[in-house]
Amino acid sequence: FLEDVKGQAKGELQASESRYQAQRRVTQLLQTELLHLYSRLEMEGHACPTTASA
Amino acid sequence: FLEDVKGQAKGELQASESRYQAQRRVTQLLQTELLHLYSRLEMEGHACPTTASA
Amino acid sequence: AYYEKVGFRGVEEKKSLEILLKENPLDVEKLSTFSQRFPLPSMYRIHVWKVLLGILPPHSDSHSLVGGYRREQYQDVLEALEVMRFVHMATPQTQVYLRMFQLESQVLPRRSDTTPPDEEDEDFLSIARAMEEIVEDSVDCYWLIKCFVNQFNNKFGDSIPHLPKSLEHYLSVEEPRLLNHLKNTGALAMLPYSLWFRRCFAGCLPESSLQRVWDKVISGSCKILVFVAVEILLSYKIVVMGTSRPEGVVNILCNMPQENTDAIVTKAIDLWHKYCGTPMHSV
Repeated sequence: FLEDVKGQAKGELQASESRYQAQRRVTQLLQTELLHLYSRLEMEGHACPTTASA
Repeated sequence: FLEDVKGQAKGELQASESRYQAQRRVTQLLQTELLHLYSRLEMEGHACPTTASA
Repeated sequence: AYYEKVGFRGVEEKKSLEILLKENPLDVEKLSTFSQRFPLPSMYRIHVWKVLLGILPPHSDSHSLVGGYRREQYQDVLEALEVMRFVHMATPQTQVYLRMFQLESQVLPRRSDTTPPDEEDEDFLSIARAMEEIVEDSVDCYWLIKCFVNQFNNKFGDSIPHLPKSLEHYLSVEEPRLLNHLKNTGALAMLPYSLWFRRCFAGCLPESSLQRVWDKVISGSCKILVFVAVEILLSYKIVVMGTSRPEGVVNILCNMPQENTDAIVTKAIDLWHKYCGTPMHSV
């Protein structure tokens, strides 16, 4: 029975872990996209100074 | 003793869940920021057609 | 002889704490009682605080696993703030902690929002600056600030508004003349209550004295804050009695000299034990 409880606990922890990992991958993807957009915005900012200063 | 095992598992699971929740908050924030940037890019795209067509 | 007695007591206390810390799982209640009664030896302070604040679970076997989770959570939140340019290389560390705390509590303001930090943020920053002096490791430091602030607000949020009344009460027992002077000059209403009761003396007492007060707060008492305030007033009695302008009184109390604060805290703890009793069970 004890083994049973331990096994269940382990399963729950693993599930939590894998949810975390999935969420983490999403984060990384979003962060990459964000960095990409920032640099695009900056470039456009330089390429289009009239708009920026207007 | 059984309570002991359960208690330990609970402590670990709570810490793991807290890490997951933090990651979720991060994801939400990144999503909001991305949406904001997309709309900004779209607006700037319209405001600066010469750059876009060049 | 006095030194010997104190030294001996210190050794005994340290031994009994070491026995408590060897238990597995840790008995959090006993650890609370211990830190209510005795000062924590500095080599164990941070570890005990982490257990009392739930940063580490009672089971010592889980400490390395959970410690790893805590570290990752810290890094995840920090990384996101860096990517989003909420913080950069030059951001003061306490400001970084504030942003991390706000992100986790879902109250992070927009980056373009340039409103200055509100009173609550300033309280957080004061506590963070003090904790930074006490704790070296930045992961530990962030977690301790976060859990200290959260626990303080959750546990004592409802009691804090009543502490000034409580201060008035104990002052009326200990030194009615001083209380009358404070009342008559209008200084009573202007005392630095938020520095005392919201920042828990962060920025008021030097860290070496402060951490002995925080031992009591973290192990479950906010009443101790009242007695520290009483002892501060008592130790500046003569200057305060000689000042009739309330602003003058506030100025003295907000810019206390950083000496003798250890004695003030020791007296405050004695007074607190006198009025509220010494927690007796076990240890």
